Amino acid sequence: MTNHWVDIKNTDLVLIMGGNAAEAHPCGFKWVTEAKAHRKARLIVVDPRFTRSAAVSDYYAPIRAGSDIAFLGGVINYLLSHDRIHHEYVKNYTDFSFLVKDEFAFNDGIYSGYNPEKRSYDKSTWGYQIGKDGYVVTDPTLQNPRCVYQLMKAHYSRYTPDMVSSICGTPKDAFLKVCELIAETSAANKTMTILYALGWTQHSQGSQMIRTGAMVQLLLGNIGVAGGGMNALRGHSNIQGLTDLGLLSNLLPGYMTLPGDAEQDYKTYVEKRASKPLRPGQMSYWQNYNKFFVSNMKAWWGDAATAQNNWCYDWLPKLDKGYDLLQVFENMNQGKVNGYICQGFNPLASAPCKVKVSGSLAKLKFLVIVDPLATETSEFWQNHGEYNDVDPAKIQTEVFRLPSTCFAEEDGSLVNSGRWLQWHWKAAEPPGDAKGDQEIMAGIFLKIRDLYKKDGGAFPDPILNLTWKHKQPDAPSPEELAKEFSGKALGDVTDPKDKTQVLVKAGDQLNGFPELRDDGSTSCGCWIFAGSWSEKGNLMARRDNSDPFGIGQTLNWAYAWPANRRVLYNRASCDPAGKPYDPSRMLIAWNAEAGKWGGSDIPDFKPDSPPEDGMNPFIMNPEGVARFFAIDKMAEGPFPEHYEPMESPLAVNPMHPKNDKAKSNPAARVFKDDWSSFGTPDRFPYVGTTYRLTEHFHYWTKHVRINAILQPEQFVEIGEELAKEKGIKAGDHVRVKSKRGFIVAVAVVTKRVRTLDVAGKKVHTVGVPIHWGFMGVAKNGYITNTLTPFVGDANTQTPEFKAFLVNIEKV
Amino acid sequence: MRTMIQRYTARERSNHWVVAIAFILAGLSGLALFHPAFFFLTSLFGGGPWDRILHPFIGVVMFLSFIAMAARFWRFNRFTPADRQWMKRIGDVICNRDQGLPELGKYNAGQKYLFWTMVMSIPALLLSGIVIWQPWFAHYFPIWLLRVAVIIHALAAWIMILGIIVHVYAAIWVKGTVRAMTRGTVSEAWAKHHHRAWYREMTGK
Amino acid sequence: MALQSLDIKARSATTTQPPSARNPVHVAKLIDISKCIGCKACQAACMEWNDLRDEVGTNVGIYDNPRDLSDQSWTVMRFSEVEVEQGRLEWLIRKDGCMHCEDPGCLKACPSPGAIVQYANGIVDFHEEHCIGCGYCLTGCPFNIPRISKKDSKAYKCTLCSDRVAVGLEPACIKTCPTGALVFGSKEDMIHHAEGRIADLKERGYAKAALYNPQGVGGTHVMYVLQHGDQPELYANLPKDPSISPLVSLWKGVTKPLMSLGIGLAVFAGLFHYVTAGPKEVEEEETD
Amino acid sequence: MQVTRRQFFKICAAGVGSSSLVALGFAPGEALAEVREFKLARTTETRNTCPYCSVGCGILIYSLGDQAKNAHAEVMHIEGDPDHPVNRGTLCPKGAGLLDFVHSPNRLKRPEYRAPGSKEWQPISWDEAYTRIAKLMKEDRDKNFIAKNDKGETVNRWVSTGMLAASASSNETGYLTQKIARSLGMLAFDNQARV
Repeated sequence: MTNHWVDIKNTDLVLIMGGNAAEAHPCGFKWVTEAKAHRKARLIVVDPRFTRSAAVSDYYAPIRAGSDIAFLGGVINYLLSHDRIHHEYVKNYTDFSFLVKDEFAFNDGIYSGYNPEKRSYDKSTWGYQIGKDGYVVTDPTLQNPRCVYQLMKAHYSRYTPDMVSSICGTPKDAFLKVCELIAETSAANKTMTILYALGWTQHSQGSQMIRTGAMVQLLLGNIGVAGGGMNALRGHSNIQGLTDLGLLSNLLPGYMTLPGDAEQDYKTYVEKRASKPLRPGQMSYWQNYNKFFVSNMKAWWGDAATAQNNWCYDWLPKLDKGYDLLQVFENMNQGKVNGYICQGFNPLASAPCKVKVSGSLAKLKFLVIVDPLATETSEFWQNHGEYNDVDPAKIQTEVFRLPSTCFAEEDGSLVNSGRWLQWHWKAAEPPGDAKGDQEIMAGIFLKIRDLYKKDGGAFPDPILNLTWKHKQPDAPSPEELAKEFSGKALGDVTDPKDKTQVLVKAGDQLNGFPELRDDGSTSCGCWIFAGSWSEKGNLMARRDNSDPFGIGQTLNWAYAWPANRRVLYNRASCDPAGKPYDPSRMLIAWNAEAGKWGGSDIPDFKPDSPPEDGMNPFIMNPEGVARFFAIDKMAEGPFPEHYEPMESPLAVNPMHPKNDKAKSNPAARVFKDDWSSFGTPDRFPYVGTTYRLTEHFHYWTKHVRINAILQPEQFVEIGEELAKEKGIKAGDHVRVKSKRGFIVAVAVVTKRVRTLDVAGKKVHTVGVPIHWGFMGVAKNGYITNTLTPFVGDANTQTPEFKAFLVNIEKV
Repeated sequence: MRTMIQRYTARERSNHWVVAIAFILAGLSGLALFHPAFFFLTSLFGGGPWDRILHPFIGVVMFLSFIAMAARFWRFNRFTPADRQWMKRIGDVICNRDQGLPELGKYNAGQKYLFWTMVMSIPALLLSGIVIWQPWFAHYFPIWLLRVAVIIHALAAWIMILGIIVHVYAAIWVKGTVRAMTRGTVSEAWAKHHHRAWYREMTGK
Repeated sequence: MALQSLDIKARSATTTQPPSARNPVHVAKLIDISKCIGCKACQAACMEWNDLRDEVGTNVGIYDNPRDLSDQSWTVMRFSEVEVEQGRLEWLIRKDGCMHCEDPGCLKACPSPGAIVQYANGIVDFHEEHCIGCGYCLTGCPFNIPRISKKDSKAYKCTLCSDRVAVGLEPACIKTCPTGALVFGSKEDMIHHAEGRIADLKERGYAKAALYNPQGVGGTHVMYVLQHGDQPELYANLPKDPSISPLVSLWKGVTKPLMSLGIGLAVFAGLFHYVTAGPKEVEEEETD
Repeated sequence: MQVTRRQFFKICAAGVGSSSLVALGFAPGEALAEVREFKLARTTETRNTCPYCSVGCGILIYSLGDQAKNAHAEVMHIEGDPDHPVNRGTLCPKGAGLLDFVHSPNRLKRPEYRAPGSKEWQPISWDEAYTRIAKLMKEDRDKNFIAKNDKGETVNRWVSTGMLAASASSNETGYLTQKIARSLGMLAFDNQARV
């Protein structure tokens, strides 16, 4: 979230699209009802299903799963063609006036530089025109046809209301009504918040859906303001934190990235990431990359990390390609993976195409499960009848199942969707012989380290030198680890302006990332978490909920990264002169007397940079402004374009009926053998979409009696029209099939799932809630990912769970 | 020695007393739930829940034994023209002015009324009782029917209790009657006085 | 913690009413259906707090689970898909459970002294230790709420968390409700809160939004804000004008004392007849 | 009744009861009606965070006993933390049912091992498990570690063993896991955010 949960109460309009906040995040959704009750805010829900969010909405518009870019592209077109945008904001705080390279082109759905064999782009033409001064060339009059504004206007002019209605199946009047409501928030003192979740992420073009949403928000001037923002409602309690800590194939902590094979030189590695400003007077905060990186290496390898060995740069693994979940299961399926550790992760249920995942796991030599619960993955080798029909005798995988603790039995911090690091305390001992995750990780690591110490082996240096200064080496304490990632001074940290001023004494905890140094005098395991445990103590454990400004900022509750800032880009809530666009919801303002920014939030800005200096709000970008034109940051193009899901009920992409290359995402990675696993509408005519229900959490609460009582048995939802066609009545058992397998479930026949008119044909949707499996106290059921395709978003490789093709029949 | 006439066989008397005892138990346990003033009666049955548990079973016993009894006495309880005449003089009967009453068979009209009252109310009690019988049957019926049933049950019970009070009092009032149900016999004089037709039938006199 | 007679307004099968000397705040729960997302958190919290666990049931083609109220489920959500306006679907979700009537039919029908109690604060509570399991409360309730347990044959229903309220806490369902669809406080405050909600709903186009506080049972301590106040039956057949069934009123009203009196009179009539008219005796020597 | 009153006094002593109820506690004889004992009176309250979604609701865990040495702190009730700015005491159906997660019959209680081709679990000690896992991992790493790629560039990666990290484990666990995984040169490494 750019903003945070409580801040939702400050909004005038809530758009829930690509998510279902009421069901998946009910306690956060509370702030939507607060905004409605106390600000007369309106709630719009755009979703293939009439969800529980829709049940309390002011306006609901149906949409075909997977067509969100078309819808939002239509909104952009509406805003631009009706001139309902926040002019001052877009002119000053975005790349509206930036000129784009002349070579950049877009032809019938494909951008310049496409390589159809590799299914990827050469992005060299996707960039700005750079002037002789090294800065981007701009046209403040916005008349130049190569300026971002003109290019964007032309690009989205194709998304007419009729086109949107035809692609999305949304009735045209409903679409226009949504546009009108959204357009009202282009006023400087009106704001909209967008709440989305996996309903956008889990598409082959999910990242671009989110981007389109962000573009709408930028046009309206709704980013960086109270009650605005692009708010990703993360699914699990700490995937925000684990992502912040870089637990993804290509990441280091704090969104630093691992080097690629080609980046053999440490200096080039850093320089590429420490971008210089692209416009005069801009901050480009990533210029400090090296400070973050060196401090990180010092945290990991301590004294072994020196300037001489480039701070152990070569000890880090380099990427020849991404090793995301799908790639790893592909490799596993090819017999290239021997061992796998699942720590609180249940891939048999959570990964797409169960038959492939199950077969892949069976090719492993060993599998280690660390979990508080008996997951499906831990028993992938066991025959569970129709739900997991395998022959254990044929599966040669050694499996270890190690019991770990749950929340109630441990201390530690979690990062919520609003980026708050919140500490929690242990209430009870774990059951039986279960142990904490830290103890388990230490147990395995220390054995490996001992083996390397004793016997040597492949490149033991990073293992033997890993910092391990724990009072109980076999059970590192959460406090020690938290202090380590928050960071401390290894030598005295001095004020760069006055070297005699010691800011932090050697050995003390740091106050924040401005104190990080690239000379090895600081150590910090995750720069964005820096300062969360300072000499003031554990700030994540703070519990002062006072809210002096009344807009829900509670700066003394827990600790928000970065720098305890609650609303990102908050400088954009003020006009260029530093005055808040809406004083009643002031986040920060320029205080000329004091010569600094201040207010209800920590400024996301250079705190003493006066407005006259012209520094712009988006300080992490070298441009200083927000980008409509994504340059080379996205896999499939600088402007989001509608592509059909990999499995589409349509024969062509209505935007590009003549270009088959542009039917589905041209940059989406598909493994060779998986092309044949995609179904076609002649055999699988209905759109399948998977989702959560409010009564359950993922694949966990089927182990929880109370939740099993609330929603006991697997079901699928279909509309009345399809039910009639197929002779299915509510309560019947039905078989839902995709090209990859089938599930059997109870049918819920409902008015809430509509039949849509899409490109001249009727499209039915089959809704498939995910929560069941063959382990648990709820009624056993099929793993729904039996149905889903093995393909992900072109940028994130997040699987396409939200739009695929199925058939349905009465059992 | 007075001459005695057999009025009830041992079986008939047993049958009657089974009904009577069941009635008393069902009545007491039922009254206990009928009005708070009688709730103390639940103590006789081991407390409220036991009262609730036992009452319907006692009721069933009463019903079954009554059915047997009713079958035995059915034919004696048909109304005759004499009954009408007798009823016309009910005032005299109550005031013990028995001279000139018509000759009656085994039962007089009052007894017959009682019989038919019982024949109506006991099945009504059973049927309405089944409808409200927790926890066995009540959940099969809609609540509106439960509401009808409780009121029918209460009314039927009330009518029956009143009838039985009259019945018991009449037995005490009319001397020589109790013996019929304890020993099975009545004196000839009693029979001749109260049920002359029956007397003739029994004795051939 | 015992709540003595001074805190009790009415008690089942008790002809002499408690003094009700104390006048605590009248409490009420307000269920704002326009804010309810049907998440069933209230059901979960109710089960958890009251240590109840119903059976893991089955899906019969609808969202309602558990299917109905039971001795283990004191509150359930009832889902209704309706189109009041043509083409405008509404998913009305009503939390069902005891309404805590000001004039509680269950209490009226109950034959066991103290099995049902109405506290002075308005909560109607079942005391299973006094419950005899007769099920009369079912007949008294105009909302079809009490359920007899198959396990111990006693009646159960929502207590409005009387144990929490007694120590000054809100009921478990109220505390947990994520969207604030459930609120709790003095009845006066709840009516005021409802007025605000109704004004908001009217502004959003629900012209008939209204408070459901049915006077047929003297008002309730659990009230609803309904978007369609004129059609409560849209909400899974919420009764439009509920009252205690006249049959029950008759049965537990005049009938009880009159009938008891009748029985007493019958006995006395016999006694007086005996002492005035005397027994009917026959002369043994009477012959033809 | 006696016990009841005694417990009642305890509650009052704990400052939970109100003074008007104290007076009631002295009332003699038969209580006309009793509500259920307030079950949290002397339990231990611990502040925690809901482990499910990312709202990060504050929760209060109530466990049996006063943390005396001989008392086993069994979790007996969980409800929302009213001080928490986001949830303000509320919990969704998942959060409200957390008690049954802690006490789920499917909680794992001891390390288990499944041999190749076997149809069943067998118990294994922690030390045996660590030893065996470490041996398997080292064997695979030593065999398949890629120090240099085909072009002779230093890459130091190990991609034949992978790991999926949790989604509800703490930052401290995540940080430790990240550190260990990268020290081994692991790249086939993701967390729940990927899906």
